[in-house]
Amino acid sequence: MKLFTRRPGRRPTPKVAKRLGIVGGVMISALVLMAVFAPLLAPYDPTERVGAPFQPPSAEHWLGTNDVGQDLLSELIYGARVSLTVGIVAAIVALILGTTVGVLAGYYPKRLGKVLMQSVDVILILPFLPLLIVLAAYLGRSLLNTIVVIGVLIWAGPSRVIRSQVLSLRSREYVLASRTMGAPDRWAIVRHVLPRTALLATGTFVRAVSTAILLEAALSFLGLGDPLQKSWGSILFWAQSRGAFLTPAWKWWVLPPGLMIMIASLGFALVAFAMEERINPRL
Amino acid sequence: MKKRIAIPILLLCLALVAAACSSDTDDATTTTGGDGGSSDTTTTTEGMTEASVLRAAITGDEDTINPYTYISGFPGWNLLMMQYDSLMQLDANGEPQPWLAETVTTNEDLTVWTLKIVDGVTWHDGEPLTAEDVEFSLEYFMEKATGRFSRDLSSVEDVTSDDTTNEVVITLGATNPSFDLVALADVPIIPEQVWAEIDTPGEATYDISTNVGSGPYMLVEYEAEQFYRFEANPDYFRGAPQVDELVVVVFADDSGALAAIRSGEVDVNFERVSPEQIDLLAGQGGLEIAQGPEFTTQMINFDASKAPFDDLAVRKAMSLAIDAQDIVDTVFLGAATVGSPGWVHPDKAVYNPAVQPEFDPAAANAMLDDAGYADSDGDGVREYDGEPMAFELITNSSDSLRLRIAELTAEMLAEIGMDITVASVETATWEEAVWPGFDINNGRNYDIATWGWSAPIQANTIRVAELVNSDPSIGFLNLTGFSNPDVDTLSAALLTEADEAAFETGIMELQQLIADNVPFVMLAYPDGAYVYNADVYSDYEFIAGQGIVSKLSFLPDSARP
Amino acid sequence: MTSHGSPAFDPAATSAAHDAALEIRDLRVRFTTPTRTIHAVNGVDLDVAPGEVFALVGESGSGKSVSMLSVMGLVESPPAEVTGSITFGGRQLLGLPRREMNAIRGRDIGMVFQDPMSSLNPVHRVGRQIMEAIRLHEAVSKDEARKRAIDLLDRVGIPSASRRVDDYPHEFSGGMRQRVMIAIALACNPSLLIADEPTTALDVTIQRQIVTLVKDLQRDLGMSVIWITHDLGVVAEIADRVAVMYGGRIMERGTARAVYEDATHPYTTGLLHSIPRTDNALTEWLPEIPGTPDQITEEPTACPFHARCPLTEHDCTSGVPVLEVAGPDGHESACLHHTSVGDGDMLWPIQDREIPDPVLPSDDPVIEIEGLKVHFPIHRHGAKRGAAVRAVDGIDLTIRDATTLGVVGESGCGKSTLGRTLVGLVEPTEGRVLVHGEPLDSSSGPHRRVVQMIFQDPFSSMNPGMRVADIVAEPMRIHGIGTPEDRLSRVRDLLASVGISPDVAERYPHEFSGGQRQRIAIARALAADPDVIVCDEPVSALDVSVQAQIVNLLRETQMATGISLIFIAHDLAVVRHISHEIAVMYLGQVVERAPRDAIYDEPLHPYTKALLAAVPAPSPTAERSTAPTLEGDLPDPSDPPSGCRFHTRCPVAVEGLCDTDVPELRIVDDLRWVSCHLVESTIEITPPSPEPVGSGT
Amino acid sequence: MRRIGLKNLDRYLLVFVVAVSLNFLLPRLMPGNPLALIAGVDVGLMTPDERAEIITAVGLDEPLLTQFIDYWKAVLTFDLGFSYKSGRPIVEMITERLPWTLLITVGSLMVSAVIGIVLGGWSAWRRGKKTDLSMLTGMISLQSLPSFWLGMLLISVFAVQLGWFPSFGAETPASSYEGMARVGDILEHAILPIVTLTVLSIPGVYMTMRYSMLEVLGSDFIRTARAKGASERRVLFGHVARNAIAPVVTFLAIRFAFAFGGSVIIETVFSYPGLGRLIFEAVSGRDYPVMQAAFLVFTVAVIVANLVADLLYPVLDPRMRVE
Repeated sequence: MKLFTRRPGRRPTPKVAKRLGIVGGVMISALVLMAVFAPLLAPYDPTERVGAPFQPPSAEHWLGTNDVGQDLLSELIYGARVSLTVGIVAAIVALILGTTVGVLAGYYPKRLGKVLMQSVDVILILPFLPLLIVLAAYLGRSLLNTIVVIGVLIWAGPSRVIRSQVLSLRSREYVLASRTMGAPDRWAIVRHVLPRTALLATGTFVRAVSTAILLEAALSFLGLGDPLQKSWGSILFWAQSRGAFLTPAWKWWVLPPGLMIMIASLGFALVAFAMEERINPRL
Repeated sequence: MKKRIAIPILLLCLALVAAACSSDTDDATTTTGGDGGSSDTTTTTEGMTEASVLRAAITGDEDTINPYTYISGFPGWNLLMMQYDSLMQLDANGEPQPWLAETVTTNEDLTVWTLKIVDGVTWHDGEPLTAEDVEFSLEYFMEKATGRFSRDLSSVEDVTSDDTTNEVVITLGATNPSFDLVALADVPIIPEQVWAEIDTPGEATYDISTNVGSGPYMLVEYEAEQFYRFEANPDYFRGAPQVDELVVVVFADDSGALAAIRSGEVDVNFERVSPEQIDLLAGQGGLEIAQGPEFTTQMINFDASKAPFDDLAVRKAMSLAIDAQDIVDTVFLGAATVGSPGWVHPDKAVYNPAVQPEFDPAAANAMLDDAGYADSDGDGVREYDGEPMAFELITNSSDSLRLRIAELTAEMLAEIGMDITVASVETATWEEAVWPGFDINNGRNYDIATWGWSAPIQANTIRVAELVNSDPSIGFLNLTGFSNPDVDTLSAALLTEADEAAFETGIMELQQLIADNVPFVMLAYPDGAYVYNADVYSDYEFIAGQGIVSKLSFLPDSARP
Repeated sequence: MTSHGSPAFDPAATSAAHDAALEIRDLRVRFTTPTRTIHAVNGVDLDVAPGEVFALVGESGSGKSVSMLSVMGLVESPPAEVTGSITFGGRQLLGLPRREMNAIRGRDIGMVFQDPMSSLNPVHRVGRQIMEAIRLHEAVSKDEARKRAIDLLDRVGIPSASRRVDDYPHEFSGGMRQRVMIAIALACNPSLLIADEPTTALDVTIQRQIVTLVKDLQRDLGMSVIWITHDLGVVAEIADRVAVMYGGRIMERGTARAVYEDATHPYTTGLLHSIPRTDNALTEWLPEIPGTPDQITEEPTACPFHARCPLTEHDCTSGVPVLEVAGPDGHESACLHHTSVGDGDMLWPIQDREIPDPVLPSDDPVIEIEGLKVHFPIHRHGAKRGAAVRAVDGIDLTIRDATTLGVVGESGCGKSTLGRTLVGLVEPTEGRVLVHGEPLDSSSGPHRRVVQMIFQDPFSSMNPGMRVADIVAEPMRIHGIGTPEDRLSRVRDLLASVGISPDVAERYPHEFSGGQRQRIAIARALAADPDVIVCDEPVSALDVSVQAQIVNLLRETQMATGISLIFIAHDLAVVRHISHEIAVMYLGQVVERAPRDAIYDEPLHPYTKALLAAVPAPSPTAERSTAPTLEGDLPDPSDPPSGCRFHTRCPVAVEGLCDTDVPELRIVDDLRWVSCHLVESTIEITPPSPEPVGSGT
Repeated sequence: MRRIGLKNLDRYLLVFVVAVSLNFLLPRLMPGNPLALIAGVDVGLMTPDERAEIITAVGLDEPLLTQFIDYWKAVLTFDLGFSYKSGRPIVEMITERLPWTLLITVGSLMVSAVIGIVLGGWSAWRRGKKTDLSMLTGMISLQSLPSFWLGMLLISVFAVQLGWFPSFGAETPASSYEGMARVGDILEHAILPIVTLTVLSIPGVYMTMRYSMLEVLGSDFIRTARAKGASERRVLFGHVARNAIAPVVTFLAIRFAFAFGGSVIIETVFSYPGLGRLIFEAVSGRDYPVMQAAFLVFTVAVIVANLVADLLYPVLDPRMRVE
């Protein structure tokens, strides 16, 4: 009964979040399918020069061609591969780092946790994008570096969320109970803390994918990614470096990859939102 | 629910579509639209030859433009020379002509140069410009290193001046046939009354008051990273400039500058327009493109000091496999001249037309087969010394055209069984690999690389010796570690050849030698293309190899050499 | 007004109803969620007369709070659907326009809520919050309102009110905040005050203060009071009339005396019999009400209590019984068989349990606590270096084989920390704990099997993602006891022994009620085959009607297995029913320790006396303790008072002695240890016996 | 005596130390030769002696530790040295750039704070209703916009196609605008960057405000306020909004830090002469001292923003006040 009387502001409408999540899921699935079946879907090999440079859309090239005559539609379709891979792998890096640090810091809040959280704080306070750029510039351009840089910089936020969850789990009585039974920390962490953190961690992971996709695009756009990798960000990099957004070409060269980035990021953000609502309904 | 999501996206799309639709009709008017970019024009005839204010765009700040602070060779030096004069001035053909020096005479072996300075030239501060100022300038640069100008004058042994005759005599340590081009047309003359007080120019603080020159323009205002304002020097000794005020706006990158010229916020772009913009811009309102040959180069370097590039067959095959014409057409959209394998630009007087680019992948494959580079394991990649011919082609990421060149080159080399991976790296990393510490004595850390030289090296043909001679003191720009005794001998001899005819014969021969031995693969000389708004001002002078950014563009025709 | 049969009023009741301040008819509240509908209130009729203190008693989920929130119009609608009629001072409140309802709230009806910690706006000064209540309804100047706010604070017993009026809520203790809440509720002299469990979150000593305050205020102001509570003890002290709710309906209603002494509903008698109390004769077992209260998710068609009622007959399920006259003074009962209820002794007998081979208490110590100190350093910025909360500050105790040690004290006295230290959750700062003579090591390992723990909150003490079988088997798996098959059969045995059908072992915790979970928790603790179980407030989170089941189960378990229990509680009545020996804690120290009967019959320490006096007796005619109420709050445990720590609140403290000299904990009488200067001086000191012996029952 | 906001001082100090050390180390760990930037493009034409001279002059031949100590000394005395590239004093470059970045970040922050708080509050008040849900969906979508892309589109549409706003820079170059005309000119230039940053900032403010509001709406003291007879409007403004604002302030500090850092991208897209463009140029140009200094200023700005939030928080939430 408390549910209704104590919190008059809370109105359980999980359906909405769920529906948004489904919409997001559909968006992600579509993009994943596009990435997987890129060779079937794309009319051309995106690395091959199949037309004259700077062609506007035509029957042969629905989105025209880029500056060296590669088919933009094919680039766009293949771009899903790199963008999604970077997003997901970077998020996995962040997930592993964030969960490890979050769980350790949450479970050992005293000395170890303090040190860990201090480093998390430092990372969170440091100016994010400038640091990202400095790091990316330092490491050089490759897909792997992009992934590492993004992963290494975005784990701090999730690790904080996970830590506070673990911190609360840690004092949850069933964890205390297992400790009073004489269970080693490992037991409590593996049996009680991790399973109860998994959903939250997955939620932050999905959110991290969304962030990572945007960051990859930004890095590629700034020319700090590998411009020869066919990602949506690098399509925009070429559009920018060859001035396409100042010409009519922005309609087929700038708009579509940006929309793809947005859809990808949005898809994951919606799923993350739905998951967050499930974990901690606030809608 | 789907509807709810759809709404914002739909709205966004609508806005974009609306903008997209409107663009076609608006294009015609945008040149006069925009904000605050209205430039006052004084005549209304087609193609303006006079303007009260001209706004020009450059990319990147050039600091306080004086001989010790300007940053880039282009357009930094060109802006510098708006305020200063050199003893000689390049004409439309890129040939040095007397300028501050009324006459330039030289002795037989080209070691003593006598210059008669124009009488009655005054500095911006009203002081007369005398032969002593010239002597002072040259000695100052030789004494206090600036890099470029010190190097220009490195062969100078002695400078004397005579104020009564207004003559300067420069004595060189050795024959230097291109001293006029390299030094006299390059070194700015600075006023003694200003610079005599500056002991350590590297550490001095400069402001506009130190920017006293004798040139057609005077810097009157400078906001770092934002703009320079030059005012015309009405008393300029060759005649008052046709543009009263020159505002040079600093942009972060090309696209900003392009947007600005399209919207009418600036009237000319001092930076080259990249090839894909040429047609687009040319179609816009009053925008026109000044296009012409330039002496910058695009090439492929390799480390010829190590296997397999030490083998002429490999180098030759690579050169045959790379279709320079395709690169010109695809990357430069035709706005470039196909590179001559003998280095020299076809527009140069000493160009050897017998040396022609060849594209013949079949011959290249045959050449490699003959030389024993077989693809023994059938993976499409040849081997050498048991290693697959797989290499990294390193290029600087900040140059998107080079990135594309690298991409295309890799594609072409794949046809002859070479597996090329393009590595796009930070400019500094790329420089460090190709030219470690900017000193070829440090060796090389690359297999294949994109490269290019700036205009001055091509402009002075004999500087090719610096690229191909294996003696580090001569060939200090020999980045490919190339070594060929014939090339060495000939290039060294030509450096001091005072006889014009002998030099011409020699340089023709050298071009053939270079083409035969392939120290690098020449790809193209991109054309200079400059966009300007003809409704504001159109009387630009295109100097071959230099473009339109020079004082000539703003002087009346009568004042031009 | 629709009604399920017009209840017949006797003349007195009718006249009371006639000028009733509040009249509720057939109030029904339903909450609709996407997954289900909950019928929270199912036809409540109620009248509260002017100047009357009316108590609404019921367990959680009985609909008592929702009913009163409906009166205030504070039930969010939707999801709630409120029907029926609520008239106040002749005006129909249900469906009143918001503006008019706002004018009534706060001015005519004031309300005090359960949790004083969260019911005040943390960002406004308390004065401002009181002033707001005044100025919302009366056009008075700021200065005037402020003056009245100070008066009100003074009135509700906030010391130096004129200074504290500018403090923020977080600068007040829980009890003080509840006083501020009362001041807000009374700001406009309402004719009705609704107090929704106002003392539930407070210590028993503070509860006493609040009850007294409200009683005094009610007398002075002549308003009506509706006091919502689950605690029958408080009701007996304050209420003129009582209504007992169950399952969203009123089960019984009448004057307090009638309801307590002549209860005519099985549920009421069941509660009165099953709750532990301090004022009756001790019995080995408590009578139990079987089953647990359920949420009602369908339109009720039967007596809501029928499933748990010993009197249930066929007709109990054929319709919803309505209130009928069951005695004089408007005493009504909603039981069809109220005439056969009697005094309840027959309905709720003490059921003797056969323990085949009971283990009797012995004198062998299982746990010895020596000089135990647990200090928690304070890291807060601005705290002095080395500052620490002295949660446990020098305790010596012995727990004997097969006995129960009850540990009582106000919240913050360190009793829970003591319990946690015993199971190794907290590292001692000083001193040590010996288990069977071996020092306890707080690292993990098999030695930790010996002491197990049962927690207060049955909802958080089980991993919601694990099956009951796995939960109970966890200690065995941790210690690698037996094969999986062995463990499963042991789990089934254990579940059966705590009264849970082994067939449900594959279910998840959320499918069980609080009482059932606490049973499972006991089974889990037993699975480790421990020698001692620390029970930290094991029944305080449970429904009143279920507490007795758990107390009995623990007692039974002890007799069957010979296990020792440390029973930590703030409720002296519960402790009494299970302990052999009692230790009273104050600010990290034991102030009195004695065999059970000695403590309850003749408490020696002034603190013990005050604690006992504060326990409300669930009988309106019970002899009220004459001991003075304890003043003020618990001092800051990081900076305990000098001398006797209790001297700041002690009614008999002697200046120059109690505030300077620290009293020793000494044996003062046979088996009794007290730390009080004054006790020592009055009682002949007997030579300390080496080991105090626990008294059996 | 209240001592407020100092609780995190040690943390910020640590961040500062780490940032200073990091930004000293990172550029030095990078490949590439700074010489080209000190000497300009003509470095290749210099003799080895000339090069060595320059390296000595800027101290690159010192042991790393010495450089490190010198660096700290310099940082603590606000002597940020000279740019390798332009030779200008860095303090001057930064003081030139900083106001522009502050203009667009603070400007966008203020606009997005107002819009975000109003929309978030409205959304929470109408929780579960159509407006709430569509706004929520819209905000999640906005969050997924790539910032640079948005900037590019805005330039394409509003500067190039429609010509309503200038496409680059902070002021009309070399204009002689004075007084209000200049202010107007600056605002005109700042609009597109501010719009971009604002669009990107609103969702975060909105979400924070909405969640914070929902949290507050569910708290007991709101019921107390209603029980006092407060009207909905009074509950909303006197209690809910006031209480919900504190987390938003913290968020705004974080958002400021983010927008400030994000200026790297926005200023690059809009050729806006702020600190973001400076650091991007310095990074790609290996201008060590400028990169270090700009990064440092970023860090300090972020720390200051956090400090301000820490100082403001107790003002908004008395529970945070340390006695």
